[in-house]
Amino acid sequence: MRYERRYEEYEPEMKQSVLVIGAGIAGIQASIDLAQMGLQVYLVERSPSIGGRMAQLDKTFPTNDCAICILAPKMIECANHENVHLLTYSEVAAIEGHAGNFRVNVRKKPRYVDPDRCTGCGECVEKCPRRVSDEFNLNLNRRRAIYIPFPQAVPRVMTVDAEHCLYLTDLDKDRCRLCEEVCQAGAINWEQQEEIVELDIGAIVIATGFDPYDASELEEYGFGRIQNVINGLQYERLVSASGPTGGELLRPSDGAHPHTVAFIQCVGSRDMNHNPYCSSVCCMFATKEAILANEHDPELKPYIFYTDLRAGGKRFQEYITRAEDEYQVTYIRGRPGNIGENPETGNPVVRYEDTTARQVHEMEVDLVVLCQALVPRHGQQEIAKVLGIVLDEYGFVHTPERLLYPVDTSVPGIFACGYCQSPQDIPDSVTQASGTAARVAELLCREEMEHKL
Amino acid sequence: MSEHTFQPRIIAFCCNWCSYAGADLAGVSRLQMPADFNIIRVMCSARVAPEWIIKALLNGIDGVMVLGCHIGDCHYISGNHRAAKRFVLLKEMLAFVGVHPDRLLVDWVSASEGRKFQTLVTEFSKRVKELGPCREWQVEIQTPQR
Amino acid sequence: MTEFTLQDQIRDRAKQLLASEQVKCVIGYEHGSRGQVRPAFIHQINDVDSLVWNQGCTHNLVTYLRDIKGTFGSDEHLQRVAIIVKPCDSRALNVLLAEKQIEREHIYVIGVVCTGIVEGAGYAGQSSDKLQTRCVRCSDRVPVIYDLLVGEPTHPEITDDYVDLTELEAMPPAERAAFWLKQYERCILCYACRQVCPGCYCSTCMFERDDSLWVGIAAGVKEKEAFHLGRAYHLAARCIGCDECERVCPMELPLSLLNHKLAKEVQRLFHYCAGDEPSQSPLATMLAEGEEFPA
Amino acid sequence: MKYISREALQTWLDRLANDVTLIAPRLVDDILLYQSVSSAREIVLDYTRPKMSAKEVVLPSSEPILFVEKRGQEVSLTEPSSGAQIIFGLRPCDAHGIAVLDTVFVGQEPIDLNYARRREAITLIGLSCPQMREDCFCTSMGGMPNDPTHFDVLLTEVEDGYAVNTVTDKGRTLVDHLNLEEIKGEPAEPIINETESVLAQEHWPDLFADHYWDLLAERCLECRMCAYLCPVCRCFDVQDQVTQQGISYSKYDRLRCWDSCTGTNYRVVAGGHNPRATKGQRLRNRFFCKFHYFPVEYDHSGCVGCGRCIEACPVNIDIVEVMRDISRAFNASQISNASPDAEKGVTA
Amino acid sequence: MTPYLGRLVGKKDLGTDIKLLQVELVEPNGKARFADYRPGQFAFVSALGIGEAPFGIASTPSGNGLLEFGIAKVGSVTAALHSLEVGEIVGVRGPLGNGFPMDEMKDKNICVLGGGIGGAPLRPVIRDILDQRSDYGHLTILWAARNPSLLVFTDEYDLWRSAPNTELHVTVDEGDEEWKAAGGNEGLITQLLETIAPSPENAVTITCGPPAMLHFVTLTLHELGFSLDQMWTTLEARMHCGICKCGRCNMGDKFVCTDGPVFRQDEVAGFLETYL
Amino acid sequence: MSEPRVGVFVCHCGTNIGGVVDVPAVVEYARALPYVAHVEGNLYSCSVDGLSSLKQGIHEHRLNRVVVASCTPRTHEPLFKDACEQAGLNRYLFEFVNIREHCSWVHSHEGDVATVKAIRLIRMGVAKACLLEPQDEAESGVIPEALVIGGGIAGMTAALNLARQGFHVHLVEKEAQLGGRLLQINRLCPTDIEAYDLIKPIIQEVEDHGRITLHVSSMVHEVSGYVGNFQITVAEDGEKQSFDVGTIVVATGADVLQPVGLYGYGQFPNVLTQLELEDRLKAEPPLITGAVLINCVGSRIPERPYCSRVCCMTSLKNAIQLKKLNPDAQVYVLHRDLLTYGVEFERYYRRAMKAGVRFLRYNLENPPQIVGRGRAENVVVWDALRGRELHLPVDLVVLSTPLVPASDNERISRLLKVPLGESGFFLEAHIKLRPVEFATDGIFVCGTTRWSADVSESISQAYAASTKAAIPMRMGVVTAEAITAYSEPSFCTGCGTCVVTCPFNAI
Repeated sequence: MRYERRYEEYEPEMKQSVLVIGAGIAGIQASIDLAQMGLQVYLVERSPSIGGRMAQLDKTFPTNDCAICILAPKMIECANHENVHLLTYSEVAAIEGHAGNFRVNVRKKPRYVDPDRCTGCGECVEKCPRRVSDEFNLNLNRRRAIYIPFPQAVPRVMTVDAEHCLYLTDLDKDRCRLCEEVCQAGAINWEQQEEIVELDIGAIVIATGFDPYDASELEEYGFGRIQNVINGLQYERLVSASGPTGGELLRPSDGAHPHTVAFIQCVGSRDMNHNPYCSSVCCMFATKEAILANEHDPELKPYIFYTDLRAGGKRFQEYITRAEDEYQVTYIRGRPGNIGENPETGNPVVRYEDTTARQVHEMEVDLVVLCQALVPRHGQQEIAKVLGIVLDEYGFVHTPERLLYPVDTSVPGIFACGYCQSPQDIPDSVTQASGTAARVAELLCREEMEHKL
Repeated sequence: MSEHTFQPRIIAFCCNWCSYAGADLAGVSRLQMPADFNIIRVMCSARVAPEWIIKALLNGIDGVMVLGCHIGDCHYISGNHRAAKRFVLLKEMLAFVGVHPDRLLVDWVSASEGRKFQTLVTEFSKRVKELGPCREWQVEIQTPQR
Repeated sequence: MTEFTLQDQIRDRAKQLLASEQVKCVIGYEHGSRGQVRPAFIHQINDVDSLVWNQGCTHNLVTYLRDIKGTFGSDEHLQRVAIIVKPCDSRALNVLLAEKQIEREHIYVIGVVCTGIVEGAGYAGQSSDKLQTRCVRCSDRVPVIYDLLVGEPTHPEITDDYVDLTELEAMPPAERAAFWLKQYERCILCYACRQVCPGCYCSTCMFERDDSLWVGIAAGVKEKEAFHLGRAYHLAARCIGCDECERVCPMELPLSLLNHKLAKEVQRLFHYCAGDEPSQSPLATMLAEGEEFPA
Repeated sequence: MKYISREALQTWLDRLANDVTLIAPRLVDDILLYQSVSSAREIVLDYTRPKMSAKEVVLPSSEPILFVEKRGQEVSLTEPSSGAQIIFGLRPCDAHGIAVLDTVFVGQEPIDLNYARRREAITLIGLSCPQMREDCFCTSMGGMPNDPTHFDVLLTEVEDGYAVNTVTDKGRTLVDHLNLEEIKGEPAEPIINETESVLAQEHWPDLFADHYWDLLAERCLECRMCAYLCPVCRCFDVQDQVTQQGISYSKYDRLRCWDSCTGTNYRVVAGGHNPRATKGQRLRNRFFCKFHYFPVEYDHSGCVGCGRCIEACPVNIDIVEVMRDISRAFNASQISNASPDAEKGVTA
Repeated sequence: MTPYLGRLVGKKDLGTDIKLLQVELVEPNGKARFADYRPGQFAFVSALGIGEAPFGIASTPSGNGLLEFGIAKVGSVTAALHSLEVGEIVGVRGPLGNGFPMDEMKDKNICVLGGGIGGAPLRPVIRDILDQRSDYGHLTILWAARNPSLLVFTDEYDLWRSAPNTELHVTVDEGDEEWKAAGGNEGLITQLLETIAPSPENAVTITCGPPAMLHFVTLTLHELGFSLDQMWTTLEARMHCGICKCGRCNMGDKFVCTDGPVFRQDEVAGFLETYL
Repeated sequence: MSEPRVGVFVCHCGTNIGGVVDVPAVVEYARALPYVAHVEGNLYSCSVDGLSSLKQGIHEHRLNRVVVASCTPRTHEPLFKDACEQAGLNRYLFEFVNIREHCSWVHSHEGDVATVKAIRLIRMGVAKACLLEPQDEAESGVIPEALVIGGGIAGMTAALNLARQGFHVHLVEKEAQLGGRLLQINRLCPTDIEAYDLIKPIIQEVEDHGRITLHVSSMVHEVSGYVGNFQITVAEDGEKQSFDVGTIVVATGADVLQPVGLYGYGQFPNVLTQLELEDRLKAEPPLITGAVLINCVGSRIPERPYCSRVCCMTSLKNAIQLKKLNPDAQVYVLHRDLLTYGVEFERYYRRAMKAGVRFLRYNLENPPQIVGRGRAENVVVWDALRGRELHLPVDLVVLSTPLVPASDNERISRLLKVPLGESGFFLEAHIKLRPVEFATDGIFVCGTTRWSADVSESISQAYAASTKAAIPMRMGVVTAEAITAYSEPSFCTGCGTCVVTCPFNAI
């Protein structure tokens, strides 16, 4: 309604193309839907591969579906769709214009690998002498300076990490170039330069997702100080079959199998000192992670420290019941005051008040998983500035008429979906992503259909 | 064939959606395993007809693996349910006619379980090796007639 | 005495049905040559008195419905067939109903309470007083489906102990394999077991397709075994245990052993007994909510 | 006539088993079959009739008739060879059956070389039946329980041994060096059943369109075992089977295997048309073949009266009963041509 | 039962899914055996490794020395034969069957009725007659098919038409645009037959086609006054030996392979309707 | 199909395959396989060079089947299939053999063994390729009209969006009035605007929209057909009307549990449900001094285990409303876990606390008691934090009850042949990634009929469903994958097992 009027002010010729920023599950879903609607989609992703956070997850609640198994086909479908143009390892540099007619500059960072030649065979990776910590695995292990972020990455093209490459950083300018030597496809190209791609765009969808809140901000929990205190995403990688331990649950200090694991909720969320909002997904992912812990070792006892148990989604409460009944998950209401470390064993010691029993306890466990708050992606401010959209006080994309237009940002023609606009889980993100496609179609396609009919 | 040189012939039916991807992951992860199995990709574990297994085991194949998605994950919603039921019964029947039930393995491998795939193949191969040849006939290689 | 009355009831109803043109044919039993009983197809009232019922009525007449499938008239004037079924045969009707091979309204079912069929029935000079194995362990003396029930229902307390299987089950696998191979070697691939089976109604048996992918023309023991195992499996959770396949086998293969074994396992795994209800086989359905992967 | 003692017979059979493929009645899982034996001990002498006829020996249920080898574009064809075989303990009806098959395969030009080759190497040593089984009717088909006609050698049980009737030269070469004694008394005459009357073959065409066949066929299961057990039924199917195939080298076998006219698809032509579409037409062919077509074509009945099909038919289709029905009906001229679905061709 | 080897030397389309295969025998034995064969005789052709099937010989010994077969693709063997390439080896077994009694037909008026692929075994009859044109009376050829693409030997029409004392009539059950535009006959062969109405006087007919066609042609001829002993037909049946051994091809007491495939109608009339 | 002429292309994949498998030996072996007409090895079959030599091979050797032995079909199959198609070969005549993931990589220390295995795999691939047949992907048209069942906020949103996109929409509502549940609601959190103000213009637009055909007081009576071409019959007061649509959106909403027998409901006149309270708030706002709002009434209990997501917020919203009417009133919210997820709701929660609403946690073992004579006078509740029992004087008790599946769900489920989940709500195709789709193509779901959702979430879902519904209509055709099963008439016995077995109702 509101747009009905407003759009008519713009020129009638609507560009039949959409820029999607961020290729996580929301961006991918939005791209697929838009592409299937017949629009040209430019999917910009900052990292070398599409997939986003979901690719890092082991399983998904409440069905324990393997995350990559259900995501990978979507990634391939998205990448293979003739209307989708992937711009990975790229960032939005500048935007001008208005709904129906934006002009967008996308900066393509050099990979130093010719994507048409690279077959993704990975021989260069084996030869690369430079090891750097692996952000895909939350720095739990090390990758090489030429790499693909994860086995199912799309596109399956190597990227030279310019910050660490011995050759590019001049650390070993004379000798290295081993990747170039072994590459029989001749795909390594040191001459590659940053490139600006100019696009004419009708509408923009932003789906940049989240980052984990830096739990070391909460000094009392010892993250970064106590080895066996890790965050939720690290835990996902630890239990994942394709993670650094091959799916074996081993704690960082000594590689031992933990027998008790404490999951702590609301770490930095619902906390006026950090993030006052609720991250929406932690209750459930902690439950899932606790279940996985027990699945890995039926003797393992998981504990979940929570404030309010928020299981409002379909089949969520049942999932929690199953966790308690079948996977020995113990839920303790209370927010631990602090976490210490047993210097001999390296075990974290959780101090908490059991609010239902009104007693202070100490619990020594083998591993603590902090279910940290989730915050908008770093760089969100910059993107907002480029796009001219308003963010709320926490940095989420503001949706001014949230009730009726849940995916419309403050700028007409720019839409937002997924975690970047409000905390939500995968189904909600996917729903919003598809929803943005409907809104985009309303903007860009109506004329065309009217002619057709 | 003497005990020492016996190389079992194993067929592994892998469903397109999960277990084939799991086998791929095993490959990507360079997980080593015995080579005496051949993978046949099928769309679903339920696509594997019991007759195929019977025919295979009677025609010189020493072990058959049927790998599908975990229950609940089936791309076709309920295909693996049927496979689960079907093959447990087939095993009983084969056992009854003297084909050791261990020669048929039905299990679920998700796309992230490369290591599980490796373990299954390795152990199955070992087990079939222990069991020896399934049927002693001379194996003919037949090309299907068109 | 009982038999006499049962036979009379059958004849009476057959007459009524034919007289009222409710059915065009009554499939029952008659005396054949050499003291045998054999299937009879009664089209005319005059012939009704040749119908018999006795302990030699071993044939499962449900098989014949396969031949007349598709010959029924349109719904305006239903051309029906009456069929005489024993309790075991009646279960085959349920299987065929579930698999849409027949429609209930096309078949008038005369169910007979059965006290068991004697061994050697169906063959000349072989009749004995001993009941057939299937009858000894039969607890369903009343047909599960009928329009007319002939005889007094009895429900003897018998549980199938599968005693015929124990010996084989106890054998070491190699010996068991040898046992079966020896049996299959003898098979002449006449396919009588298939032809007599009410559950084997495929218009083209997959084992006899022209592409010879399943059973080649070279009748080796492999082919024979593949056929028999395949057939047995096709009948898993469908075989109602009439044992006709074994009766008709000219080479006396113990075919019903395999069927019986499968029935036992289906019972154990799925708590299902073929033919009890006109229901889908558990092999065609999903696991129920909470049902574990059977093992 | 000569005579062989039981002991001498055992020794002789042991030697035959050693020298050639000796096929004789033996028990396989309690079922009596003509199968190859390795010693005389395995042979059952006291029996009435094996389950299967000896047809399998002269016309195996499935046999290669041609081997094809292809190297590049060079093709070579080889015919199979066949070794010497002796069938011992053959009953006269089975020998009669082989004789009928001989008429079909080698008695009429062009001869079937494959059959001829195999048959050439087979010697038949018979054993008379002391009496006919209830379902036997060989006498109605021109045979006798002690008919030596179709054998090379026929043995007939006498006290302490067997009377040896050497019929052919082939038999003579086999028996000659045995040093047999002259027989003391003549063997007893066998006990025979009443002879059935068989409707003369020329009357059969009148019954071709009769409804009788459809009624008879109602209970037929089309199981085909009657044909497979029959010593005379010889219909076969031929197919090629690939045993090895490549661009440079391929091997194929051409196989033939038994078939039966009672099977549904027996007559289906490549286009899918089935000229013998009903069960009644197929079953009718079986009886017409035996009692009309065979006599017309080969001067022989297509039935030798062994009774196997009577014994085995699971639904009591009794060939003797059929013969009686047919004769009775013909003689009483009661068989009507009223059947509407069996209309005759253009002459009608 | 062992075929002679032959090389496929020619392959051309006769119609939709109908091909003419030309085979040159490579072995002297085979050549000798096929030195003289009669119209109406048939032979088994093997696609090695797939199987063999019987086909009426569509050539005459007087021709180019090649054996020719008109083969419609209906099953696995015919499909395999269709897919063979020139130069490949096939097996040929024959000549088999009785063939048409050409001598008996001398001086008579002859009406040849062919339907679709059924025209193939009739071609040698026509050729033989045309070769010795003066030995025979008037020749009427009725050529038919379900549709124009199934008419065989269309390239020989001119030859037939131009022969003395010979007429050719063609019809199809259903014509396509082109056919209609050219004014081609439409309708069943029986209708054509009724129109042409050949006289039964001193005449014989030769028919080959599918069972239904045979049946109705026979009825129509009967109505035109032909008696059964004036009608000749060549029949098709499933057979595997061609030498009266396999027992499959009987029609009553006759065997199609050795007593036939050519029959005078009165010999088989009782069995004809369904080929029993 | 003519005799197979198979081309085999064996990839070295650099040294990935070539370093382990003896590719030249494999190539030699493949030459001897039946029907193989051409074999070559490529350094990278998937590279531009490799693909062009594949296409060239097809032309030069008249290949009618192609086998590529390289890596996994999961990523590269489309690439090679496209190449085949570009060379004029039907894409279904292509067969992939995986000799990298399934061979060289997993047997990398045993080159000989891996070579033998590669040979085996290729032999299998060639044998299969010979049996391949060209396939056509069947297409059928899509009627550019949609059916939306349900005229609540979700249904109206979907209908409007589709109409604005240019599609014709049939909107079926069983009541006489559009608006659904929102008609009963007073205000909406978090902005506290009046619900009617929100929906009034929407109803207006729906009623006025030229591309929306309204069927009020109507029920969908019959549905047949499949995606792109559904035949619909709608009954209005017994009068039937039929039309065809391409896609269907189900937005039939949910019911609210009536808490009969719980907490004195039905016994005391001053024990109300939230809906009843909203009604009062709209008509004659009650002036109260003490109110207790109890959450999780009838939910998260064994017989109804789920949390209904929206009731906590309703409770908070109405507590604030009551507090607004009388800032001195004692307003308590008794809850078990407060579901104020996300940014806005958590903020709203803090606002309620600021407004003076008191929150007290109770547990299921020790639920609040309502005492009084004739009317509820006191609520007795155990305060775990203080460790004592509280007696709260009340003149109003409000019960927050969950949404329950609409009574119509089963009928619609049968009508559309789409499944219901165990709790009675509709079951989506995939709970994570296909939340608004059914497994049956062309039918979609949104709003509370799928699961409890607030207004904003329902609208999101409605937009999502309308996207999904628009896609086939926009494409104009639906293409069935050629791997679709078909029945071979000559073998089919009509037993119907396939019909029962197919979870997609495709047969």
